[in-house]
Amino acid sequence: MTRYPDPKQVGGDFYSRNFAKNARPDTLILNLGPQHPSTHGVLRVLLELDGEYILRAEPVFGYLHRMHEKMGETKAWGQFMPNMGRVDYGHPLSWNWAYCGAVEKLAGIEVPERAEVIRVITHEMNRLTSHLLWWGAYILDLGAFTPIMYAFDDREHLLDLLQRPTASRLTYSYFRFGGVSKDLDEKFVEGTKAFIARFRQRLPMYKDLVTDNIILRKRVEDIGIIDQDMVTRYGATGPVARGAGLAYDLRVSEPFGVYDRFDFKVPTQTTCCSMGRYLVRMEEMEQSCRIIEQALEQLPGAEGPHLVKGAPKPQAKMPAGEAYFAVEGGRGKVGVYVVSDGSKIPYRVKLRAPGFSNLSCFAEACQGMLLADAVAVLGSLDLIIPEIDR
Amino acid sequence: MKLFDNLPIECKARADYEKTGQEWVFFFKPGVLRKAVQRLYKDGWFLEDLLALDTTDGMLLVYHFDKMSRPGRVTLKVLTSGTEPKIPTISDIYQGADWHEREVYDFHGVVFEGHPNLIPLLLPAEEDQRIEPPLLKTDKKRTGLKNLMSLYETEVCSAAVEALFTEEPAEEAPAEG
Amino acid sequence: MSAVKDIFQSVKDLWSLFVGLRVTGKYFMQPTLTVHYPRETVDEDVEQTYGGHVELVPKPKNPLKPKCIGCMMCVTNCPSGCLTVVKAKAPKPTPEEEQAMKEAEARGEKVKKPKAPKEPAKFMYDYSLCSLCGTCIENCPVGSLRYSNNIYFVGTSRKEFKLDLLQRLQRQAENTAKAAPEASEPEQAAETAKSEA
Amino acid sequence: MSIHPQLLHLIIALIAVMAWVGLNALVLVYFERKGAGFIQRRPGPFEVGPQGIIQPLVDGIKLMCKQLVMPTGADPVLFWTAPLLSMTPVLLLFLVLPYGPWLTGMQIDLGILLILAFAGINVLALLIAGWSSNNKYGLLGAARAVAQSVAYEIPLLLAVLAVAFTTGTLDFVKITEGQGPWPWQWNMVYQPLAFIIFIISAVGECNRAPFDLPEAESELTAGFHTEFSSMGFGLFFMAEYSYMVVVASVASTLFLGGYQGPFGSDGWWWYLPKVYAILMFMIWIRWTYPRVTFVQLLNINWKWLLPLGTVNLLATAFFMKLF
Repeated sequence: MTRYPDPKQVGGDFYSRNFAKNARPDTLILNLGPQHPSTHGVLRVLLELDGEYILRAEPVFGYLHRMHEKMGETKAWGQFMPNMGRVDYGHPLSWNWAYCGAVEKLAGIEVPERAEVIRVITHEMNRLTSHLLWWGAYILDLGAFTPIMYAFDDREHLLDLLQRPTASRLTYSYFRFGGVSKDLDEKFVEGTKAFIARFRQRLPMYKDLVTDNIILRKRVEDIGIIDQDMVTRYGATGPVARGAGLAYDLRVSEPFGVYDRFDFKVPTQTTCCSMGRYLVRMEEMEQSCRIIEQALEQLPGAEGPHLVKGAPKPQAKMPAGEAYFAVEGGRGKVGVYVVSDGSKIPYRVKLRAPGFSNLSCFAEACQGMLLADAVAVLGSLDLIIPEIDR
Repeated sequence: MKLFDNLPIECKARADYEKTGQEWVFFFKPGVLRKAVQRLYKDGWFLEDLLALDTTDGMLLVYHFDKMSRPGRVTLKVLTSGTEPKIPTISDIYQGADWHEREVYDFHGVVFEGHPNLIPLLLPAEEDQRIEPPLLKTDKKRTGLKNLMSLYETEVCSAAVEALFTEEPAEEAPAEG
Repeated sequence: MSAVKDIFQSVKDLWSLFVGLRVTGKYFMQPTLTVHYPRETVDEDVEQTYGGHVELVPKPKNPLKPKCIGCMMCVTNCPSGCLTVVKAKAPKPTPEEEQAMKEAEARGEKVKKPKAPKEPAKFMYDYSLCSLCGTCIENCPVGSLRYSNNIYFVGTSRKEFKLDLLQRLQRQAENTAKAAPEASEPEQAAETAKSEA
Repeated sequence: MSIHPQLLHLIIALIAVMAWVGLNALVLVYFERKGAGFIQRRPGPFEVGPQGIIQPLVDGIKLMCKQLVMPTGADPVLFWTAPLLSMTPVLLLFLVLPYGPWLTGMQIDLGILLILAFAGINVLALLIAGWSSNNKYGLLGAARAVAQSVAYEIPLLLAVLAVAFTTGTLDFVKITEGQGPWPWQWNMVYQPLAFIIFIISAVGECNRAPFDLPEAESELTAGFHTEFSSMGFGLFFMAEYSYMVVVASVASTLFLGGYQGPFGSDGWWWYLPKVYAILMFMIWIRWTYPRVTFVQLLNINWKWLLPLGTVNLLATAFFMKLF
């Protein structure tokens, strides 16, 4: 009489079976996810464990796959815009910008100066919300519950401000071909200035509470090493690349919009570990504040309307051709590649998600680590699953 | 751009970065792809993304490469058969290409020869739940390369590739296997 | 020397734990920040800029009628297909008019058929499909659509998210008319919005 | 039929302890949630009762009404034994705690030993719970629980022994009486290192954050009690809070003068605030710090607490011999 199921019949799904083929004897195969508190949505990581040490890992995803690229081939150019807010709920405006930028390149649409400055302001504010969300969630992964509440306190202020022009709080669809959908008002400018002043005072508190905390530092230092060679091999970008000492920031190295006007630093860390990526993001928040401040000063002097005259309608036809446009999102290089056959529906839209490439580093980076460290490394990659699954 | 000088290049063209976001566009035959990619890796380029384009001229694989130290994007284009697309994998050179290739396999059914683990990435994986590659175009919508992109300012170009982009429809896809 | 340094570093590290306690202790003493929903509501400023579901804008002279001219631009451009507009049909000609038309036809003159009024007969909106992108609002030639600031809109079934915007407009107008004698202008606007929810 | 008076006393004490354990769990849960709320700048439970005061009770009722679920392949006997095994020894532990001069369930000479012995049973409960639930997270949680509890019992014992050396007894009442009513007469002043070690090990022993590794929810979802529902989970939950009360009580007896008050005002009214002060501190650190990793947890124990505790014990013995 056995109460235990026959191991041959347990099987699991396709990926479990595929993963188990190469398993060593006497190891434990653990499914971290898809429903797991620290995989931020529905990421699943198959782990082969020896005790608590990870021998092998394989991320499995696609549980949130919505086939945005197919949707792009069924909707008109302008109608695909709302999808861009939904690819990445963390930093939707970067996707807005990437898609708009690609189409603007394709059709040769000029963006007025004022619109460019507005794009920079909102894009950077959105980066702040993205990093705050990551920060809170990451510390939550590491077991501290309180910081996420403090982060959301600040984030709410930003959302309140951003909802003025964009009319949304999370999945923005704000940019249009040739500008943005609504101009910034006086209250937004005042509120943002007040927020920056407030946020500058909050950042030292974040540092005191979390960054300097010895438990956190011991937790994230020297784990998840992703060095420059790995970054190149896997195509990782954003804070992951900067945490490896590569000062690669599209805002500086391939300036888009009017980013070349602003004076800011690209923070880098040479430790290549999770702490490096953490510190890069923390410093980036300060730099974003600097950019927003400078942009707000330039806003009154920026000429032109917020949306170019004769901006294409949602159903407008775009000239045939191809265009690639990349922006620096909160997680790295957000790229959109569009191909048009001259009709009002895109022939092909390819979305290059930074999280996709960043996550692919994980399997190599986490070998030989503890289970708890795997969670810390996953968090430090700043994963937004909808963006990876698209 | 002298990186591929000794390789048999099908076409080498300089594109306008401001208009297309690409600096150089290369056409390669599938057999040369891996050599070209190896040179890119040695020169410090990284793979941005990889996609397939379903056209009447065949399946066009587009590889975007970028460099961290300077702006500019190199696009490698490889044309394979439209009915049974096959191409050598580059996932052993760029490990990041592993997932990109699986994604293309999902979406367009392109088989990457030599890929260590060519299983579905985003679409249902169980044998009885698999679906047809969803991004394959219907015959009505599929169109030729010349309607989608131009050749830009070519420096070297084989007649076969040039024929694809001339107004007269090309007889058949030239770059097989 | 390094031993001294190590000890100094350890003390600093341990001190960071107390710094953390000080931060949380400080916030423990401070008042709470969350909005306590049924008793409190969000700032009016936030409520007024909130982009809720789409609503119709009434004509300035006639609050019962929307500005809409039934051109279907919103329906064509909507990416989500959440709007259904039925144009108003031409009124059925009365017997006299029919007689006149027949006579005109007999005379070989141009027949004057009654024209359809430029207004919607039905304006249905499915909030559960809407992606709140604002395409309809931007592409309306007469500015007949806008975001409502209906921030507390809840429902327990899908049916409740299928809104008849014409009816809603009329309800709003009635509420405004009712509330007008007592409430002053801005308050009343907020109140109607709330009662709508 | 007559009952032996001592037995009667014990039975009454047991019943009182049961009520006391339940009440404590409710109060602590309430404090924990309110404290977490205020630290995070939100009000915490608010709707049920004035200031949400009966929220824990209602939650308890909800837990009882839930379905008991057992996973396929679980060992049914051990699976249901585990929560009971976790909860029952706690009741015994309360018996020997001196709440006041006349408020001790059972005064025995080896009170501390009894507590340390019975608290060890909890480890077994966690192990059984994790193993029997046929869940990989549970198994990992159980393994962690055993390694952690066993490790942290040693410095705990060393700290207790240091106090026992100074007072020369293992009886709680005598240890309490050995201290004075004023703070400078407490053992905490004479044995500061032992006190710190005791508090740290107590947090580790109770599986509380930042040492809550057996149930680290961001790594192991819920660790050893992943598969437990309804009162199965409820008992683990209550046991955890009861253990907190026990260690806090022991700490206040050993180091903070117990029930003694100035000017002969001895009684539980001095005892409880001390216990709750320690509990509040444990809640405070839970909502402040991130969790350590398992390796670090054991490193803290074996590389810091254990040597320090040993040195402290030896020094205590040395000074006791000297003076």
